[in-house]
Amino acid sequence: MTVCLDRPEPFVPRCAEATGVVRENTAVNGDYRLLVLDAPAQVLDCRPGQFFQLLCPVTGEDQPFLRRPMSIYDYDAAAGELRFLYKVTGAGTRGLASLRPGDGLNVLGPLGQGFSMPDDWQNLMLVARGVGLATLAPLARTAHGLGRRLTAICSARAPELAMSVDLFRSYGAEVIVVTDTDGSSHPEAVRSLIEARIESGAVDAFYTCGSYRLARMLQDLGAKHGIPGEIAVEQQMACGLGMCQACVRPFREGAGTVHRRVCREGPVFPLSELIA
Amino acid sequence: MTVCLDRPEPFVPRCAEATGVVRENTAVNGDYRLLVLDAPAQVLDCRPGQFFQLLCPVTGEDQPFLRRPMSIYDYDAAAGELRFLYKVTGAGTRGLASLRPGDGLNVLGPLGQGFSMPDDWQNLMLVARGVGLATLAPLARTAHGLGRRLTAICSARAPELAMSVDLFRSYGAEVIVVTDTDGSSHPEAVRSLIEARIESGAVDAFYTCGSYRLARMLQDLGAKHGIPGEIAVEQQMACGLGMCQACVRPFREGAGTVHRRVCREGPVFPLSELIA
Amino acid sequence: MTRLTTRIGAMTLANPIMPASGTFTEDLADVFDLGVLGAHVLKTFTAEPRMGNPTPRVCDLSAGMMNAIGIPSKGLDHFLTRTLPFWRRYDVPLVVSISAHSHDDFARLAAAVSVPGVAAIEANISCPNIEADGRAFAVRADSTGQVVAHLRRATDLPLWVKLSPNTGEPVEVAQAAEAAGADALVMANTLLGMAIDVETRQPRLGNVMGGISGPAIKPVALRMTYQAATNTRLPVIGCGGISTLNDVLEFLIAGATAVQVGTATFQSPTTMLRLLDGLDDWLAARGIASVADICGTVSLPAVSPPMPAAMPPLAS
Amino acid sequence: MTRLTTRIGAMTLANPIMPASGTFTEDLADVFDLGVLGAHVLKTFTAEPRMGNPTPRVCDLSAGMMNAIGIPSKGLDHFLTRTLPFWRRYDVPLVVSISAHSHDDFARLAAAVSVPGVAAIEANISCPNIEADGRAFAVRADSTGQVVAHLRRATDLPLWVKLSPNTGEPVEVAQAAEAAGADALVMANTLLGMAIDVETRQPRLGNVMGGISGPAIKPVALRMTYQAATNTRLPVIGCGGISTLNDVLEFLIAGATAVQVGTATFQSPTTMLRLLDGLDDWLAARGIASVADICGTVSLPAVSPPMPAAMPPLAS
Ligand SMILES: Cc1cc2nc3c(=O)[nH]c(=O)nc-3n(C[C@H](O)[C@H](O)[C@H](O)COP(=O)(O)OP(=O)(O)OC[C@H]3O[C@@H](n4cnc5c(N)ncnc54)[C@H](O)[C@@H]3O)c2cc1C
Ligand SMILES: Cc1cc2nc3c(=O)[nH]c(=O)nc-3n(C[C@H](O)[C@H](O)[C@H](O)COP(=O)(O)OP(=O)(O)OC[C@H]3O[C@@H](n4cnc5c(N)ncnc54)[C@H](O)[C@@H]3O)c2cc1C
Ligand SMILES: Cc1cc2nc3c(=O)[nH]c(=O)nc-3n(C[C@H](O)[C@H](O)[C@H](O)COP(=O)(O)O)c2cc1C
Ligand SMILES: Cc1cc2nc3c(=O)[nH]c(=O)nc-3n(C[C@H](O)[C@H](O)[C@H](O)COP(=O)(O)O)c2cc1C
Ligand code: FES
Ligand code: FES
Repeated sequence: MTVCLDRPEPFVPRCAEATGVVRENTAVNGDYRLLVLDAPAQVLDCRPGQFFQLLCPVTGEDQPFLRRPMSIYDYDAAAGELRFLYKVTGAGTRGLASLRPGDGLNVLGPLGQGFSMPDDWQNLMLVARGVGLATLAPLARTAHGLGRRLTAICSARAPELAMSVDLFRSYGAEVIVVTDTDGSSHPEAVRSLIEARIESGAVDAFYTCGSYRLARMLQDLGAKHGIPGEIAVEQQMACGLGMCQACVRPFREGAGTVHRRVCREGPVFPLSELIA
Repeated sequence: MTVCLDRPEPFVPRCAEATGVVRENTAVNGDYRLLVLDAPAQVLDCRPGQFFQLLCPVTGEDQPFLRRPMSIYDYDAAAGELRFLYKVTGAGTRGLASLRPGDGLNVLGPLGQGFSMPDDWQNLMLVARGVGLATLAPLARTAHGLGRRLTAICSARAPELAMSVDLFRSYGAEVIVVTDTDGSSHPEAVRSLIEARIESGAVDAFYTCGSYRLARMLQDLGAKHGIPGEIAVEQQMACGLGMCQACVRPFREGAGTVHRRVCREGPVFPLSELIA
Repeated sequence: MTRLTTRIGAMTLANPIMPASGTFTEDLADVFDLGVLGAHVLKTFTAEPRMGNPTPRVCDLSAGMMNAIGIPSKGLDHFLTRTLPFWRRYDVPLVVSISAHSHDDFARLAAAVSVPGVAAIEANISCPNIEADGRAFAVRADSTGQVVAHLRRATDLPLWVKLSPNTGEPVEVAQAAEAAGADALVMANTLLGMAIDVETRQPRLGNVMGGISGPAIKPVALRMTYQAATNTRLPVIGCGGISTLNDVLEFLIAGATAVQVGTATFQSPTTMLRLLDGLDDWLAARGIASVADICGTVSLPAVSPPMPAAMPPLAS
Repeated sequence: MTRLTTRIGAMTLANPIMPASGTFTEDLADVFDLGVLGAHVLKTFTAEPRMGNPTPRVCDLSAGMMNAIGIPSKGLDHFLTRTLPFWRRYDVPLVVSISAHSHDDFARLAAAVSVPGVAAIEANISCPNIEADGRAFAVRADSTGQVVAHLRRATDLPLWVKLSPNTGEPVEVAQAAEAAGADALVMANTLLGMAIDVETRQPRLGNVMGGISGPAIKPVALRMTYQAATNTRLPVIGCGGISTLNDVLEFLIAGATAVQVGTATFQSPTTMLRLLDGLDDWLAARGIASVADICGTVSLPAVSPPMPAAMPPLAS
């Protein structure tokens, strides 16, 4: 898979480094925060599933050096707005959490390959866990715009941590919340849920993000029922542009195994090719 | 000169690391800024001529690593206040300039040996240039409190850059401003000024800071007329406490030459011993 | 000829700013027109395909990063049939970085890439990840001399030799490369380091150890640049932690005739553009006609404050 | 015996936190009671008085500093008659750092300081400033073995050998020190660097080159600590860029049984106090009975994500 060796001339940049201005940066629930930026048009030609590399601010405590990859939670070229949903886990996200309205944030993007949506994928099953919900949110919006039917399974540790349920509903999705607290999030439980829908003919494709256990279950279901799907994956990154080879993961290709760069060939890949 | 090998027990700290809170940080004139801190009592037992090591803030542009030495411009234990007068020249002072009221600043001090003022030094001649005025300001206050007679020669590039003239006057000093613009700041010109006063018997001691050319001239006058004096000197520092030997300068001692640490044996030294 | 034109031996570059091997691919064309660069230096490759190291392959450090990518390579065929044709579209000297585990393999690969379209070969004899415990040819003068001699016999192209900071004898190594026929020295590759995740108690890199790059290693690379420039007659290309115009100037003043930019491109992919503009403006503002006028102009200090002549006991 | 007690060979220390040579004097008693430290490690001194290097002797770097102090020394007499009596007042093991230019001088000085009140000798065979171009005994295994053998014959005190990061063969050097009779290794001294003031075009240090210390070198020192701990049976004392509790833990997990703190004390003179408290709290919170229980517990990763077994050409 050689993405870019043949590039059209003359030169047209496909992504850009720009300064966004923080409009809002608020806690969504215990674990997650929402960052809303005013962003220039040059970085707003996005596709669902793409991501940005954020130059997280240096604070007294933390000096994140590399950029941090962050899925696009929402983008709106008309409003000049870009949104990220993030979980505060380390130096980079602690830095992000320190941003206040009016502060600048250097963003690089949009990066990577987003989700595809062929015409014959009409009934879509979205399965997301944790911050994976952020990645699938813009996909749901696009699908809704294209008139697709959506079912969204949102998996979380506890009901109060299931995010974006209302957002998915606003895109016409049937939303099913499964949680660790009542055991409904176990892959086998989710499998039963989905198999019921497959039997009623309501699943043309899977989209998933956020749990490799769920992904393996979906691979299995997909193989059994001939249902295609896509997954957005994560990997430690340095450049985000395809130059450093930090972010490779192994994938099945034909009879063999190949490394692909999550930042360049991904972060979205055919579900069936994932090795996880 | 072994300052500290014999230390009284039990342990009493002689300086401390503390957080000051910025009360004011404003431009005094084109070159200089005044920083006023609320500071805790443990760092306010100061002597004129001592200094602090400031942990200058890291900004987007600058990451000063080592602390920066800064003379005490004023201290007031009763008011819980500490003042510095600084010139924005590099990474550290640019960082200082970015401080806003309410920000914290980590200070370490008071450090070093201040000026002495024997009883028989009644008529004092202060000669300062540039930021050296900052160093001599608290000395003038103390001298005034002790009822000494003060003459202050303030040397600057141009009249509008001569700082603290009013401050020195408020301590009862006769202030003479000499400048490069009218040539009056040339060491030979200043020498004539001072010699006139020596002849009228009005100089028991010199205090100087900020110009080695002026200092050499004062050494010369001192030797000729048997007038003692002290000088506050500068040197690149790392620890500020006497541990690293970064800040040594050569001094005359008897027939020989010795290295002394500016941070520990200084920054104030007998004028006659300076090699500059 | 502009102010920015610089020479590396017999080669003339439009400017002294180029990417460092392993931090640059055609993908950067997503961000700016790669035609503006002084040279294109490609990722090191080996004759045989290789997978590279296990992940995680990178981690953050104070003022830098660490990598143990491990030189994944698609091999010689892919290079000749796919990579090389792509780069021909640019009117920029193409510098091909190669590596191998033996003198003969190294020489064979050098010969195989000595084809039209390749302007120079950069021999990566310093990568700390390939050999056990970070050892590489570039650690010792003798092993450096041997491999460079083999490479020299195998190609007529300008031969740049990229050295390692993981050596106790940088001057001897540089001189050995010169004696064996190198045309230029690249100073330098990454510095071997390690980091541990305290929570998991695992090394932060899948390969346990890795190469440090970024501002943290700049003083080391600058020191080696100075050592090579003053102890050999070869042109030196500075590399290590360069991210600002001031950094570029430091390396030029220390004796480099060009510089490579690696990690800084990860922090800001337009870094090299900014350095180009900045350098041009800086020279113009000072009326300096050519980059060459500042190369190697470091002025050694007179012993600045008067130092006592004898050695009496010091005051404490 | 507390949680913090640690052993370095036959020596028992109340805790694993001690200052690094050259960054610590009695002057620190201005700030806190030096009696709380695990050991007192003094500035390197030489038998004969020395002036040290011209100023400037220090400069700022990204995430660190550089020094070329040059080992000013008041000589052996001053040490025995003035310095030593001062330190006797503390009930803390005193570690005396010595340096010299030849095997015999080194051995003579080791014998001369083997007196009551001295708990161990730290041989600074790695200082990059004394020898020309930064070369020192510690650069090579053979020269390390020779000097350590001489020192070993000269003293019965515990002999700590402080190694240099400026070598391409750290494992061989460590093993040579072990074979020649060292009791512990200190990993490591400063890394040789250079910086230039672009405006004046002068080196930022009077000595042109100097030793880098601080967070920038932490991954190098950690790597060397790990290399020494896994390739010798000697206790290892970690040193280089340690400023936070996390740093201390990284070195302990990598295999150190104690650590030295240098540059961090310049940024905050109470750093060692904070590290002591922090380490004690950390162990207590996890119910860990002794520092020894975390030393050398680094867990090497299983190849984390499944890696393809063969080596097919990579996808691009
Ligand atoms: C394509 C992509 C999209 C992502 N989208 C989101 C998102 O929308 N919201 C969100 O909260 N997180 C997202 N992540 C993960 C996010 O990049 C990391 O959680 C975040 O960087 C944590 O960094 P930190 O600096 O706070 O933690 P640290 O522990 O300081 O991170 C240290 C290093 O590990 C890397 N890292 C840590 N966790 C991950 C991870 N899961 N995946 C990849 N690298 C990681 C960081 O980039 C950094 O280099 C995404 C990751 C990728 C690859
Ligand atoms: C005892 C003492 C008292 C001082 N008092 C004052 C004061 O009251 N007001 C003021 O403006 N400046 C004072 N200085 C000088 C002040 O420390 C430096 O001007 C200031 O550190 C410049 O630092 P920078 O980070 O802005 O510049 P940079 O160029 O970034 O400084 C780089 C390094 O050089 C050192 N340095 C630069 N200039 C000097 C200098 N003249 N003397 C010693 N080290 C220097 C800095 O400490 C730093 O380590 C004093 C210096 C000393 C030694
Ligand atoms: C991710 C990464 C991969 C690298 N790969 C190579 C390589 O393949 N060959 C090589 O000679 N150097 C490689 N290097 C080293 C760089 O070319 C450069 O020498 C080093 O990073 C120092 O420069 P910098 O601080 O500007 O990055 C790599 C560096 C990084 C960060
Ligand atoms: C100013 C200064 C002086 C030093 N002097 C010595 C010395 O005399 N002997 C020695 O073995 N190491 C000396 N060192 C090195 C330190 O002991 C230590 O090995 C090094 O600084 C790394 O640790 P750090 O990053 O915690 O400072 C000195 C370091 C500094 C910064
Ligand atoms: S992060 Fe550099 S190639 Fe993907
Ligand atoms: S600054 Fe360290 S001894 Fe003076």
